[in-house]
Amino acid sequence: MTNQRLVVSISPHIKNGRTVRRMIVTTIAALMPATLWGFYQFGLDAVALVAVGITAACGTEALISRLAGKTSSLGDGHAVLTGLVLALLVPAGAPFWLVIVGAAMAILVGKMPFGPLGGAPIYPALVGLLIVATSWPNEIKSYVQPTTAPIELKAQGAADAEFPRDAVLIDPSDEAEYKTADLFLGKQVGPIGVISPLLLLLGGLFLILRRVSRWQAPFGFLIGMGLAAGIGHALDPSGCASASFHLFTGSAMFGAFFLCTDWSSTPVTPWGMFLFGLIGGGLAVLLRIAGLPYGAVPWAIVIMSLATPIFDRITPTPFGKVASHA
Amino acid sequence: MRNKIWFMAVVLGVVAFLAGLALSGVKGMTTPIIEKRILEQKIKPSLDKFFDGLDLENDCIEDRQVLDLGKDARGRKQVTTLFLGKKGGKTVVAALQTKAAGFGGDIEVLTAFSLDDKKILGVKTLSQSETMGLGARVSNDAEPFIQQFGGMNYSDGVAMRSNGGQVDAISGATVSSVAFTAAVNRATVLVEKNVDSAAAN
Amino acid sequence: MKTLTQEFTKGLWEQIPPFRLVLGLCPTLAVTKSLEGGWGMGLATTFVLVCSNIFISALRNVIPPKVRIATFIVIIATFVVITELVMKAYTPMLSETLGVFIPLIVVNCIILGRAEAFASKNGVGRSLLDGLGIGLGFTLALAVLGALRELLGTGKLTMFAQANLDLTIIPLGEGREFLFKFMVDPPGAFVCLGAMLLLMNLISERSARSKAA
Amino acid sequence: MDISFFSRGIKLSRQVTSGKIEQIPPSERVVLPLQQGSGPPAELSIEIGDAVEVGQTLARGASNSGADLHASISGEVTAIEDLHFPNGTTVKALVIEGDGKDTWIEPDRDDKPLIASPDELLERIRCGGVIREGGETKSLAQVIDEAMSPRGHLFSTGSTVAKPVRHIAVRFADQDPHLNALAALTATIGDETADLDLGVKVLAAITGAEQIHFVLDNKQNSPGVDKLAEENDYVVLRLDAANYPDLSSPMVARAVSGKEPDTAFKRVHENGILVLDVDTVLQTALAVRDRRPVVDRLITVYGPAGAGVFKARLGTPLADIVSAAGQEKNIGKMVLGGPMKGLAHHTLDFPLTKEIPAITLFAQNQVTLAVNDPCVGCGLCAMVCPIRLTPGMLSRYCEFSSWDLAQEAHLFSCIECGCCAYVCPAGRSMVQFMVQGKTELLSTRRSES
Repeated sequence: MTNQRLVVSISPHIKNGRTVRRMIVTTIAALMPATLWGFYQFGLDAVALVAVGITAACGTEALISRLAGKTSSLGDGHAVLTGLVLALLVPAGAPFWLVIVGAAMAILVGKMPFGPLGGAPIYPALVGLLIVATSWPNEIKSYVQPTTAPIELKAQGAADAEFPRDAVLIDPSDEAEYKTADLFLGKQVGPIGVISPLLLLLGGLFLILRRVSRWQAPFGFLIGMGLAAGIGHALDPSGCASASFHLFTGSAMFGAFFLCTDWSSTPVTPWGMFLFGLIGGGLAVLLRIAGLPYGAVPWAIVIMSLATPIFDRITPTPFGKVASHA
Repeated sequence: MRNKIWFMAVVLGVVAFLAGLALSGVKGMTTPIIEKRILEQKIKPSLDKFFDGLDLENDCIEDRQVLDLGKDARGRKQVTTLFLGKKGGKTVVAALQTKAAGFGGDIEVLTAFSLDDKKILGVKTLSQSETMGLGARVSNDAEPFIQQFGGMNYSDGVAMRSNGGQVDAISGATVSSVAFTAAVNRATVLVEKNVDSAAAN
Repeated sequence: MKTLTQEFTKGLWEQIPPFRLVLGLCPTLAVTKSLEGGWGMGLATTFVLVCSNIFISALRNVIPPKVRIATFIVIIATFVVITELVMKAYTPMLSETLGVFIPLIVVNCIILGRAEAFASKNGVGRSLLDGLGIGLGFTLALAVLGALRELLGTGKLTMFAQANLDLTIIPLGEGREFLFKFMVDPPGAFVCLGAMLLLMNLISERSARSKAA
Repeated sequence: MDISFFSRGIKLSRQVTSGKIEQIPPSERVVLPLQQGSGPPAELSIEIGDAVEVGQTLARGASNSGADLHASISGEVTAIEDLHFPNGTTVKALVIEGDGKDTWIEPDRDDKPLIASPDELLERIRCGGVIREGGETKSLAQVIDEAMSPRGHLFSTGSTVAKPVRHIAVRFADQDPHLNALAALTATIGDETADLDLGVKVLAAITGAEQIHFVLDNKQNSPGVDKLAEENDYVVLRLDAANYPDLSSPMVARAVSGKEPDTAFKRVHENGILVLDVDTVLQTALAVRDRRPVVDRLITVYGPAGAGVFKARLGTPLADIVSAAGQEKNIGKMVLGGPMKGLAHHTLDFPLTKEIPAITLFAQNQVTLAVNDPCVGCGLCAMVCPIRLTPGMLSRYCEFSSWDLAQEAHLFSCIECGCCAYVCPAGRSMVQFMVQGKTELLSTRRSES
């Protein structure tokens, strides 16, 4: 027994069993309620789009891994998540090719050039989304009437000027026609996966409770949006919708809980995360008021992502150091 | 010798002199060609469009007049070209090039006027260097912003709606819109001031 | 000492400016929205490069070292302005496509780089070949990049708009236009340039490996 | 959940102690390395072939504060051999072949140690071979010396003015909640608090500390210790050992002084706060009163078959201890120390030294190898780091040799507790990167100066 060679490895010798794959699977699970709600509201078209998005993302990743001669990283599920998030941010009436190009671009331009998981400076799905949204501004607005939305969707195309923003009907004049409760419960028009603030909030809280994401960025984002919209509404009620309207429409909740909490493209320090969210939320409201062609929240988060290295410098004062020294 | 100051000055001076010589030669050769091209390829199609169906008696490109606008803030001479269209011996339409500083540089506009009813017939962006997708939309003739000038009464000049006028800006490109409108407004002023005297000639 | 042929051919592959020297990126990114823009810019640059190389190498023994950069810039700027005027007069559409990037050739680091690194140290013949090779390499690279972006972005290839030589490569039927705007947008330029660099590196890696084997 | 929203560090499952300490009989052959903790090795004071008794001094501590080394069994010194330590160094070690008699040298007992001068007491601690346990292993005399006269460090810019030792904190539970040697020892103390009382008073006399703190786990039931504290006006602190690393020296120091000590270069004890294990305090009492040197060690054996606490002579082969604990079957990996901070060693053929607080065993199917995937940037490490660093960033700086950036990001404050690596989903060997970075920086700085 004395000659037996034992395994030597480094401390700590126990781990909590958390793996990248498991965390991604948890994220996908947290997205499921909102996804299913989207399926219920938009029917088989939505199911097909999501399936196409996931397939395209996985296919592209497999292809590139193969061409680059690397072992495939499909197993960690990140390609599935990317395809899913991309499809959820696209309206149900969008053509298949749009989602395919978006998913392929997300992997091709947003993820793979930056090496292994964790290198991407911008959330890959957002890269794909914004590429297709700027390339085909009309197709990306192919909104579909959901099953349970209380009022009818205006004729598509004709109402293009009414659809200029992140959410359909962010135009403050339309606010009166909706009840805030309806918006919160998911009876609204929008991309497949983002129309139910309630389910997204629950999914996001689940992720936070599972310690997959931190609370600072999402709540910072919501606070930032609420503050910016509240101030804007108080100053000019006809130019800016109320805070609750901004928070419960479009991809606000989705952005807060699933985009602001991405790993590589967002800060990791507590104050860094909070400020990232706070400023990002304010920026999103500004972009909505300014009438960005599509996707105020995604754009705001992309812009903030580029500043992530700066936010990462806001580190807490280490143990036992004098604050001014840090 | 090569390190003497006077030698450096001489070499640099000679090179610069030769360069200037070459440039003035080329400039003299190309200027008429360039002017002709701009008239034929940029102004003529626009004027043809604006004055379409008016059966003008004269060729307004041939009968163009150069207006001296005095000197600008930096003392440079400013000129513009006035195109007049006649019918029955009377000047009925005019067109004028003007420019104003936009977001990325000067925006150069051609504005056509109907003198009888004091209406703008149309505007055309001749050159601009505004932001792609925002201010650069002024060079798109189908843009609502450009379209709205057609038929506008110019007797009181034109101004942005925010300044109490009648022009709606391009959303997201206020600076470009203001500059464009300013250029058009300048044209209206110049036309008011110069056209009668020109017609008398 | 390289042979004269090598002075010419090095610019076409082993020192092809944007991909190998990674110089002149500003025009590379800005004007390669179309094939026409690519080759137009490339040829304009080539003209300036060849002319300035000839003059600088001819004057290399006269120009005092302390004012050489100033002299180079005067010579280069002269040719740039000549190019600009001539293009405005004879190829107006191309000149409009390229816009401000023609005068910006003055500050293209390829030109000053070749003047400083090559023309001011070599004879007229060699400098001419060097300028021609590098310039044509630049043209080639820009044309390839422009063709790639235009094809992916719009499905067309504008050979020479003034002579109506456009080709529609990806037809989608009447009234429908292929447009992938991202590719002709500035970010698309970065992605395509990155893809080209990747391709170049892959090819030279392969060839180096096969040479070694 | 092992990560809390409200506190840093991680939650580990706590081992329930039986409160029993099993004595392992002296073995026939012991190996005693001359190196004990950091610092130069001790200087040999006997010759090969000499007969020795238990407690006889074999080597004198190097410099004037290193601990002495004593024979742990009686017999004959037969050889000096090379011993390979798990950290990669090779050290000379004495081999004693036992005669089975276990005869002790006659101690020079002093029943009134407290009247001796502090210098004399410190010398007795040094001669007794007492080692400060818990944390970086060092001679206790040296630790006290450093605490009372802090020295500037290669990288330090702060002042090195001597801070008097104000607090002594005695830890009654292990830092790593998997281990339970100290808890078991505390349970056996019961009402026999005379040694503890003496040890504390000796240390207070040497250092002039103003306040003594007893730091216990909040699940520990120790009426004797409580009573002693009450009689002497000591402060009793109860912390949650399950919240790792709340019982580590910096955290204890914060708890007792209300101020965070500077952890850079591991010099918590130079902040005027001395954190010591109860075991060390008891050894101090024996060393100054009975003049009984340290010849054995309390050790937790933690493995697939459960946990147990043993007392064994120094130099006993670990294989003997493992079989005494009934854990000799199906061993895939052995760690010297607790699972969070211990060093793995490739063979059981290694003697028990003063540096080994525990043996952690893993069955073959429990052995997992480091994955060391690239950082995904999830930020969990920054969430758990008790020192409030961003270990993900630091480990990347170290991985890509950006030493200066690492130093700017307070690399030297890292206490190597392993929380970051414990939660890392990419399986990165965070602590390794930190240690490598520190080594690299120190060696370049040394070669420069």
